[in-house]
Amino acid sequence: MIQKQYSLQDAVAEFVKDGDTVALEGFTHLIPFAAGHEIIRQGRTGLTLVRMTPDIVADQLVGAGAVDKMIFAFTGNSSVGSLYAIRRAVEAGGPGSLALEEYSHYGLLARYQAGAAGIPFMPVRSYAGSSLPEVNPNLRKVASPFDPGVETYVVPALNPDVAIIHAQRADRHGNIQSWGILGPQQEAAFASKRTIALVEEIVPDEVIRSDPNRTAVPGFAVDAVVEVPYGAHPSFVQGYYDRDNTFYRSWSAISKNPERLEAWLQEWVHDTGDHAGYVAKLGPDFFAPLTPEPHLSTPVNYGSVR
Amino acid sequence: MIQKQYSLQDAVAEFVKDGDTVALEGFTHLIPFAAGHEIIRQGRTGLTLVRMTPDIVADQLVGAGAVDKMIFAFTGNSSVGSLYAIRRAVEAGGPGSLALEEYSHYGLLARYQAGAAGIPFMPVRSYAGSSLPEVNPNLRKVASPFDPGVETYVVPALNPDVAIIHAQRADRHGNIQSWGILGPQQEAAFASKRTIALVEEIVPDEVIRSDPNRTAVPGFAVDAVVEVPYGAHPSFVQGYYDRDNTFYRSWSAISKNPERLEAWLQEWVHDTGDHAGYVAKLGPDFFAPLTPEPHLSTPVNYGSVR
Amino acid sequence: MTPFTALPNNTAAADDAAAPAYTSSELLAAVSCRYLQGTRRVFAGIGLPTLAVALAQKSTSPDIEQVYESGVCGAHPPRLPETIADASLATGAEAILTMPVLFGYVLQGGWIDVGFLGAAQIDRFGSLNSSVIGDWESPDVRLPGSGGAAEVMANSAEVFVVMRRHNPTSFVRELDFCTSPSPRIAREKDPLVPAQGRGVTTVISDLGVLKADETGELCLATVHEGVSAGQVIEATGWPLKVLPGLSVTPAPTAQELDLLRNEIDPGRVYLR
Amino acid sequence: MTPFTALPNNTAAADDAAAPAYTSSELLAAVSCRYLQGTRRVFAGIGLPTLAVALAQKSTSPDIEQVYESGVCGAHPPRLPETIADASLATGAEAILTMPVLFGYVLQGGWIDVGFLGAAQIDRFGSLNSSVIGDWESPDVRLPGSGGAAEVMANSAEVFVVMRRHNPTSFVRELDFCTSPSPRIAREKDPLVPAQGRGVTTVISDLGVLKADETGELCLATVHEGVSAGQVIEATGWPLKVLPGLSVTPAPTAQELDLLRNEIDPGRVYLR
Repeated sequence: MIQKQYSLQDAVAEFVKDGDTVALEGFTHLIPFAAGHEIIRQGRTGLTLVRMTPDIVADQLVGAGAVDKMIFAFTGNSSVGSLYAIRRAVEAGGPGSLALEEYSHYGLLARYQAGAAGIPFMPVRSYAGSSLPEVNPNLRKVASPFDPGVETYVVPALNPDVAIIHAQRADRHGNIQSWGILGPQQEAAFASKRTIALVEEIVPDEVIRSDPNRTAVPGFAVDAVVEVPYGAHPSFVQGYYDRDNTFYRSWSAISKNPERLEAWLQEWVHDTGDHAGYVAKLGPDFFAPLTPEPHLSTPVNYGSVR
Repeated sequence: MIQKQYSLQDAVAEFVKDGDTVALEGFTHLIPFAAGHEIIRQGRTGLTLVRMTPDIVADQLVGAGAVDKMIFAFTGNSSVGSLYAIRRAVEAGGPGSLALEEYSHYGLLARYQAGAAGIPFMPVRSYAGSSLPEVNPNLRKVASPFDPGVETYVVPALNPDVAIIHAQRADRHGNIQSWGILGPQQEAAFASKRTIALVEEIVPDEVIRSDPNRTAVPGFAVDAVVEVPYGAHPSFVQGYYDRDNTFYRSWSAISKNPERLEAWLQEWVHDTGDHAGYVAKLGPDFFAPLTPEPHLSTPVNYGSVR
Repeated sequence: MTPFTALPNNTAAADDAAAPAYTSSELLAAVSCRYLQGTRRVFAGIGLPTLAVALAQKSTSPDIEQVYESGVCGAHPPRLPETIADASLATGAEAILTMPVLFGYVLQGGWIDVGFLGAAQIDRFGSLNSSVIGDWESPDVRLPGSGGAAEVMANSAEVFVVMRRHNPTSFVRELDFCTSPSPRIAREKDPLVPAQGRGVTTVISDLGVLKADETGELCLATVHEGVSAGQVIEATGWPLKVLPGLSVTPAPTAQELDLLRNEIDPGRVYLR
Repeated sequence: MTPFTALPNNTAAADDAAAPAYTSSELLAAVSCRYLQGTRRVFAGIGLPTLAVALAQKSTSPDIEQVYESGVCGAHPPRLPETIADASLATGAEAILTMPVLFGYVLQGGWIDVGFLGAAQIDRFGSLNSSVIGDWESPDVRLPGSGGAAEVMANSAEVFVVMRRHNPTSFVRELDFCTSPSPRIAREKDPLVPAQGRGVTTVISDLGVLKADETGELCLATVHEGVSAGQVIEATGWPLKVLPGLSVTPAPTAQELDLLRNEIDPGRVYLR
């Protein structure tokens, strides 16, 4: 059997290199915070961060100096307030500032889709009249070969070096299952040269195989599967724990002050040693109030030969 | 509440018109045979049948004179043997013969994808060097605007008048859930102007809502939801009944002889009156040996607020 | 938000003589709700649009549906969601679509009747800026960016914009950056790209309501209680036209306020 | 199928002196299996390739995976599937992918090492016809068409073709119609369309095995027991080159036959 199970430390050490283009995905849900923290711990630099919605984890990575460039569609979030590390890095201007490559949601998603599907570009139905093509040379027009009077904007394929995603569960072969809001994880994983999948739990093969339609990324497209309970905190994992809104609300004040941000990174990322240390520091009762009551899906019958 | 529940008779009468382009989909699994039969009963003519894999139901529709043109990727099937009504209609040549528009699987699927996504065309990674573009003007090349030295084939959007699909279950609002082999049903439904969904059973709202990720087509994209138990026979419905391989093997001999085909259509389609009549004619014990043993998915926890 | 003093409104003066005071949020929600009549599907984030759709479902438009950009359709949350990232939106929903299906098939596919958007800047024809104040390369203020706004603008049958602060720095003659172009500017700059949808038809601000005329220009349609047309014109960065028959925005009815306060948002999550 | 008489083969002569007779299907499955060594993912329909992959899993390549065009990956059927439309392929599989994911992301994305195809006609460089005999517009025989073959040819790292009948009407100088073009003809006709994969590297027929040389031309590599090179050349519509060191196809070993007959296909569904 091909070895797919890694510690988070080993997965990041082996599959994330300085200067890589890293797709760290999760749309409000299933954000791989633990992987972001481990990247900071290991001191990666020069990364191009691809993320549809750079939020706190992106602010942390930028604040830690790991990121040179951000490819994105929406940064910030009304419930977070401003992401000050990102704003400082962008608004600074000049050399050393954070480079941006800006899309809208479907524009960036379509780049993943084209990258995953091995096609040079993907048409999208937006950007006509927009200023975005003036600042982003990846938004171009093509005439339809079926009607010379029709043009469409297209975006080029994107193939990140590594995708990092989080999910509820996987088997030891790396078959990844998730539910709730799915985000662009499947596209990012197939588009990337390598994929690291963090999961809340590694379950017996039989659990995964009892519901094959739930598998979003098959094992062959996953290089490392890492069991990281609470690895998406402070974001949420449907059915496992709710979003830590208190932390989200607190972030803006931390991020606003560079010294405070640095102290936070020291205390919560470096000094915790690993994600287990981070969870231990949160305390044994921390997740109790965030844990939802069970609300189970009605089983479906796949049937078996008589 | 918007009325979505129809009898099969009313759904076909209201949503399938002479001359329509009809996407009748289901990839080996969940083939809407009952709808094909009802179209024959109602004497539709001049249809353009879109189907990735025209098989027995297509042979029946062609044999009944309902179809003028077929848009397809693969017709026939090793376990069926030849589809003689289709072969006769194609090999006849000349006026009155069945017109064909030929793709490969992904070429036709990509037409549905483009149609569903409102984009004028979709790039595909095939057809270079093929004879297909010589006989199908819908296979054209576009130069990449990102690299003038790169071309890709593209296919145009397809928007059928009506999609007809079959699924395991839906609620009364038309939220359609299926599992097992999913085929191009979701793409066909979103690409089409109207959608008729046949299901094995209409279940309480709570069942559908217990597993929202299972919904392939949301109710708003469905015009008619029709409860038709055994509506996919002789094809299969995962967890409900297996494929009737005996019928599949018998078809070639029926189809080979135009008189025998006509007699079969009279006996099994026209004389049965409706699908309930067809099932009754199969007999009360017919499906027992085709019914699988239960093999249930492990429930997943969506969680609920505390 | 400044509370408005309730005054008898135009359409329900007799019934509402005793209507209680209401907040700006309550007014915006009630007004948005009224403009949603006849709408089937709304694409919106969390916040005032959520209240407006919930109010419509409980009053004039029981079949109206909200589609979230996360892919959630037919949500039945046990309580009002606090953020778009609220697990309760997913539990019990009728469908959670994948992102390619939601943005590709649903939004681009033309299934959305009304898209709700906000913005830092809006211009005369309803183009929106949510990217940057100042120059994109060296911004004065970096804003969040489009998110799904560019797609919502380009693909919804029409767009409603809610602007909590009506002033000349948000209602501008010229955008610093055009994130989400109006169909008018889209056709002008990219005439061969097919447009679908009418762009912004309705802007609901803290001063009044602007409606698009037949050319797409946003004009003053109603002023809120206690606001004059002159005040709105002054607060607008372009020469704001006033539609014939300018009236006062009907105040929330007692029934609307009751639903908002006691059924829809008793915790006052959005009724700040 | 004609049963072959077992003869000691080249590589296992001593061990297999007492090997039983085998059928053409058994030979094709065993030979296919051997060429799969080192392969991780096979894209194939039901039939001989299923046997070859199952045999590889139980012998030389325990980690080899078969991906079905229906989207099923990591199938663990309780019995050998009778058709691609067999419900037992879905139950207990590791994943069932949607069709856009399977064809777009998996196949076009370049995840397939070996694609198995059949065809009515094959030419010297491995282009295939599965559409029509005669003229496309007025065919002598209408064949099923590409299905996924055009995509499998264009996107697999390499392609194996199994041809049950080796004769000049199937191994032709010129195809009646090119459904699935070799990378060579693809580059010639559409030089700007990027090609991925080597096209057909291996043809396994009832007479022998052809392998592509460095130019992509299919040449005779081995002849089956009892078949001469001259017979194969005669049965081939183009001037068939013979690779240096032509040998006799190693016969199925006793172990292979045991696995095929007693574990993999005891009901002889494909071992006809």
